[in-house]
Amino acid sequence: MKKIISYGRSIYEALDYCLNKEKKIILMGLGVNDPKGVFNTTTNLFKKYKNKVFDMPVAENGFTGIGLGLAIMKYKVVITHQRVEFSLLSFEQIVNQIAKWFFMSSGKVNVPIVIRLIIGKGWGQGPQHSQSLESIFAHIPGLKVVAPSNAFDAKGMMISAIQDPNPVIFFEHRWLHEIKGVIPKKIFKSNLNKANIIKKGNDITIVSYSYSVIEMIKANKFLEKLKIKAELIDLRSLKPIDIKTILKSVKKTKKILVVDNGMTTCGISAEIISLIVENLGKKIVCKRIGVKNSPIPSSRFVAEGFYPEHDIIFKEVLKILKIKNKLKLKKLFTDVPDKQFRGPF
Amino acid sequence: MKKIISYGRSIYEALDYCLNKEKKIILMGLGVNDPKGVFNTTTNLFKKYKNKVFDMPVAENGFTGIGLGLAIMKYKVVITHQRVEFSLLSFEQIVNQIAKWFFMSSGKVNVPIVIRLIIGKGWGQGPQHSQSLESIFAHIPGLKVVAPSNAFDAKGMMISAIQDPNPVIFFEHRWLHEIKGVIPKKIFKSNLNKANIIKKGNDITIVSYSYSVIEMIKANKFLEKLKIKAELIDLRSLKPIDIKTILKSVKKTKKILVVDNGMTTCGISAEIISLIVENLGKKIVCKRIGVKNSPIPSSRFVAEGFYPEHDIIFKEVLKILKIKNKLKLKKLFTDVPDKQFRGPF
Amino acid sequence: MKKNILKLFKKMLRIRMIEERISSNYKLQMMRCPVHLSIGQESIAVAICENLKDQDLLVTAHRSHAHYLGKGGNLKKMIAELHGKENGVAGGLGGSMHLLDLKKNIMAAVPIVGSTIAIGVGLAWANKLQGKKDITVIFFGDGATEEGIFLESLDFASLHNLRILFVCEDNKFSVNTPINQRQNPKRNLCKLSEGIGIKSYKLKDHDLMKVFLKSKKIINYIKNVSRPSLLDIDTYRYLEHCGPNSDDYLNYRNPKEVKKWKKNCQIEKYQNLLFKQKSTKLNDIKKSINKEIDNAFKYAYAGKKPKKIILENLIIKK
Amino acid sequence: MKKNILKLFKKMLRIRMIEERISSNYKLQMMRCPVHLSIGQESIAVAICENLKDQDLLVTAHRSHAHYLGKGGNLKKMIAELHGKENGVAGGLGGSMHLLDLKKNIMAAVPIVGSTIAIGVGLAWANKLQGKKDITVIFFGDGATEEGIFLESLDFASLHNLRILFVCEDNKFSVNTPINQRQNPKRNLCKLSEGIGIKSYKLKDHDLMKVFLKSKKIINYIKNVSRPSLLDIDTYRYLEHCGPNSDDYLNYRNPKEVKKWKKNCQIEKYQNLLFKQKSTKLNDIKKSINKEIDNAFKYAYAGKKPKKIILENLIIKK
Ligand SMILES: Cc1ncc(C[n+]2csc(CCOP(=O)(O)OP(=O)(O)O)c2C)c(N)n1
Ligand SMILES: Cc1ncc(C[n+]2csc(CCOP(=O)(O)OP(=O)(O)O)c2C)c(N)n1
Ligand SMILES: [Mg+2]
Ligand SMILES: [Mg+2]
Repeated sequence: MKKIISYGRSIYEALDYCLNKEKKIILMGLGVNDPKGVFNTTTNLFKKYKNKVFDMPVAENGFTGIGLGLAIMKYKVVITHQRVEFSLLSFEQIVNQIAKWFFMSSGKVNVPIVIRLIIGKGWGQGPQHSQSLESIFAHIPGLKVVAPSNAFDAKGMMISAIQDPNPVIFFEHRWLHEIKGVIPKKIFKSNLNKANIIKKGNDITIVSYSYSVIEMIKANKFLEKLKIKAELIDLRSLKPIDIKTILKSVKKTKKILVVDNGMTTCGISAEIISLIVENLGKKIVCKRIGVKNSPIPSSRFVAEGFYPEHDIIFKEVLKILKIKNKLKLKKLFTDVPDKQFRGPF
Repeated sequence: MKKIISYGRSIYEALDYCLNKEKKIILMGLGVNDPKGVFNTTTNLFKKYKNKVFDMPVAENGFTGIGLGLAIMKYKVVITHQRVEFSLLSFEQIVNQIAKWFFMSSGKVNVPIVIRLIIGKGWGQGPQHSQSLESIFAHIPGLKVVAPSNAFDAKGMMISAIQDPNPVIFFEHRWLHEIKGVIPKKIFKSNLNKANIIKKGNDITIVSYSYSVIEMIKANKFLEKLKIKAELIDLRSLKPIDIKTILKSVKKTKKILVVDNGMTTCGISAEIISLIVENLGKKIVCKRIGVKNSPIPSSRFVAEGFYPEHDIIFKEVLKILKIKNKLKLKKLFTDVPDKQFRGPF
Repeated sequence: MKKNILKLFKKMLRIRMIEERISSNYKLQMMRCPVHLSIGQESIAVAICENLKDQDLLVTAHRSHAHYLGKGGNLKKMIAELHGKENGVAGGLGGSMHLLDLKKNIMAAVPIVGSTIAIGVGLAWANKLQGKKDITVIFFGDGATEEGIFLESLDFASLHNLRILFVCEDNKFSVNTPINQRQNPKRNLCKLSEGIGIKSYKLKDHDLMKVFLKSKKIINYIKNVSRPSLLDIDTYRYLEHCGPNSDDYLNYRNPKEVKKWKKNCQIEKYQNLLFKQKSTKLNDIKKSINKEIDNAFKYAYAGKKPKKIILENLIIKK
Repeated sequence: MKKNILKLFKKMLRIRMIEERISSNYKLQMMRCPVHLSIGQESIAVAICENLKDQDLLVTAHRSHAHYLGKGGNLKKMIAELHGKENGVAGGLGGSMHLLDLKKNIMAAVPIVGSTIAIGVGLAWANKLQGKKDITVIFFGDGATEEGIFLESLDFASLHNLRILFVCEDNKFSVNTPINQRQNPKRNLCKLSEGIGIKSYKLKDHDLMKVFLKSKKIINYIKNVSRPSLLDIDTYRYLEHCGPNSDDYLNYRNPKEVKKWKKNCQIEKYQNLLFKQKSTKLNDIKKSINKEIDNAFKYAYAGKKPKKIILENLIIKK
């Protein structure tokens, strides 16, 4: 039995399920009790689960340490940030404490913490509300980092993340929340360390994750028109990276374009390319694109070109395959996730 | 005219020079007025330059924002952290504010800030005092990141960093402070974006930076015994990376080992390898090693193997060159920088 | 005195009308950036800025329009900024959340809660180091006082005897989260701040003239004694936290509370005080403000898109 | 009463002797990790921990030995930890800066200044959520009260009515930086904390029995009223900030101040009070403590090096 729900609703259902199932669990963060419920992912959960769901003071560093304290006391903890940028205030707790607690206590204390980081984009959010920053978390040992791109993965991975004994950084892209997908009616879990081959193909491997998967799929529609058969991989897990799946694919296609959802410098894409080269030696053509290595301007007139959108992906693939571009892609303003969107967040 | 001074003294002299030269300059940080003077890099400067050198409350995030305020008012600002870990408390200010200020103000306001981050190692400092973390800073556009490995570069690059109109993250490895080098008696400056070829060679390129350069040079002594001619490159600047110099070298040697001073996952080494592959295609054998992707244990008995020390570099090179190891390297405890060291920091 | 009141009223009215125009024009989908409107809270910005000199410095946060305009920030360039145009205050790169006008010493607005508090302290310290007597005003909300950087900043201001006026606009909400979910009722901001060694004052009413007179006194104290002070003022925003609309339908605020504050509307209060009904003078004032606003929007519309080449030059590369 | 004093004195003496042994053995270069000795400050840990039950929780910072020992932490395993051995409290992975003993509810020591304050609040919240009445004691220094997380943590403890005793050991220094370079003399920690809504008390003397009696009262209040409290106690460390030696030669502390505090040494004071000169009883006590310490070091020496395979299992991979 299947149903169609949005990514945001998937998160909601996963939280609802875990809040109900676990005796010791806390969902916390700015706005979790807000009627808007963190883009409808937590709406009214605090009414249903008294003493399990708490709005927070504007004190990210403090409440992250407090979350760690709960986890030490065997609580499962889910922390929510409406933008990844706000979590930087708690970076000390995440990097020095949470990521290392299990190790530092020589395995005596697990800290089951999920930190939800929402990536912003569009509608003029500008330099401080539209960064991705996945790779700085992936750099830190002790953290698992995931970034599902669809409703199915969102639900399964959120449940797995909460049930995981160790900290998981859970990236959600704001532009995914409204996108619908088919998921089983029954409860299910998903691996936190497996990439997903979206589409098989022999000509080139394209790897991406989070919202950029949507752009990759869009780009592929145009590639198909040119009879190009790309193998599309949704990374899903950024740490650990499921390098086996990627290696298998590139052994076949011999070419890869990594579409980074964040910036490329020391990014997830750099890690993937390095892993390929180290494992397969000199056999594969590798290329990466990602968010421009720059702060993002607010003005919609110029922000657009800063992201690896489908037209850019399309062009890059043609370049790698040395095919002359015959299609002209027409793009509308790309500062909104969909036509219904009226701002501001 | 030349003289021999330590790396730490070089930093001192650079600070002394700039404090004297600039009318509007502030040196600030925990312990800058301490008689121990941040490992003897600031000793008594506050007496010499009243109203230019200030010790700080234990409030890293606050005083970093305050430093930004000074910079907006056209002060040159040097901020000091005795361990890179402490600066994570100010990561929001560094990433969201300082790195983006010039861009956000559409070029109206430059923020000339140098942030000195000291990397710890050894003597059981354990998980929270011995991280490197260079790559998370290098990931952020708007920051320049440098990590000199010797007294000459330390002085020249510190002066250039302070005179630079934009923010520079300046990594100093604690184990470099006592190491002496030859520098000109006259004031000089150094580029912030140029790698340095320490030694020419044709067999393999080895790239490293910061303290790992010392280990690379040690390893090379053993390689020389085997008649292996490695080209040794000291990266010096981690952002931007002087990829030209590296490309030129690997075009010749066709093989590279990148010795990361930090962890490899999404690390500086991943960036270098990706740049090589993107630029030179399938021609080069690439390998990276670095700090183990794990928290660092305090116990000296096990901490040792966590760093890319000379024996490990040596073995890796032989592996790449497919040469059987004939030399046995004998190592003593490696939790001290030198025989004189008696702990604790 | 009455002339003075009129002057302040006009400024307040102007800000209200500008914000209302932003609100009504927002649906045109041309100001495509988040806006945090100050409607309801204008009296504070106007009253305090009236006591400032041009040289005095100002920083603020996401809800910055009233502060920017109160301190004399350029209207045209602000509207252009909201439209993402090259002729905006930040070349369109910042949008509403990153206003600045260096000519008026409006040094920064930044939407990360609390961050400008420290930056403002740094500005004030720079002034002190140079022997300048100008003061720095730092605006922030009740939510921002929960951030650790608030403590760190006040501590430093106190330690170095900086000429700073900290202004907390306590509208009882952080986004839609009421203060009682964030702070214990026993918390007392002024006492807290006094514990840091900073003279602090509470106003339970954002009455235009009360704020004006109180802040005048405090600013004199700051200048004379060369010490920071804090002023904590109760106030209320009328519209949604972010965006152009009302959000009363969400029911996160007690309708009685909303009503109470709207009854205490400073525009209405001083309008009634200053003008008879159907005052032609008032109409003239409004007309002239409307014309100014029209012009500002025209200026914004006429602005060019930012050039990519300029952007390239703003990326620090070397 | 006298029996009680004797008991407390013994504990204090034991900690002092353990720390002195660490200090004198440090030169053997076998305890290769940073140590922040509590010598001079032991009375506080002993007096407060005496009022705690085993179930009560404790967290502390870098200067943790006295707290760890005061709460009953395992001595052998602590010494082994300092030697980096597998039989240490954290398998040798943490060293002196990361002590814990879960059997005694010593939940964590962490050397990032201020970080455990929030973590401790989280522990206390977990207890409250489960309806447990145990209290949590959080030890920190004067420097830590300058970190923003201090405000954020106290605010939360106050908001949620948590049973927490915050203990500030005010030794007037952060590393070698005196308090007057970090805080305005007008700053008043108790007032600040009261502003957050937390009952707060100052003791200008770390007298063993004064701290004991005061903290007893406060802990009763915390339990009865279910609210946090803060106790701020002046104290002094004798040796260098980090390491086994004296650092008086650096001259960062006023020799008069040092002398004043050493004259107020709690060990000497209560030794004089309890024993005649050349007391055999005192000698017996010392002997037995020395034996315990000898054994602890033997235990540490006999410990194995941590196994690499164990380390591998501690790295979160999946
Ligand atoms: C560090 C950080 N956390 C969270 C947010 C999200 N946020 C934007 S505005 C705001 C409200 C802050 O409340 P307050 O300071 O009282 O200002 P007000 O909106 O009421 O004027 C919040 C939480 C943010 N921008 N920055
Ligand atoms: C966040 C952070 N900043 C700086 C340091 C360096 N440091 C180690 S101990 C210490 C002193 C803190 O002083 P206080 O809290 O008074 O404790 P005391 O050493 O006096 O017991 C400092 C600054 C640190 N460990 N963590
Ligand atoms: Mg508010
Ligand atoms: Mg202290």
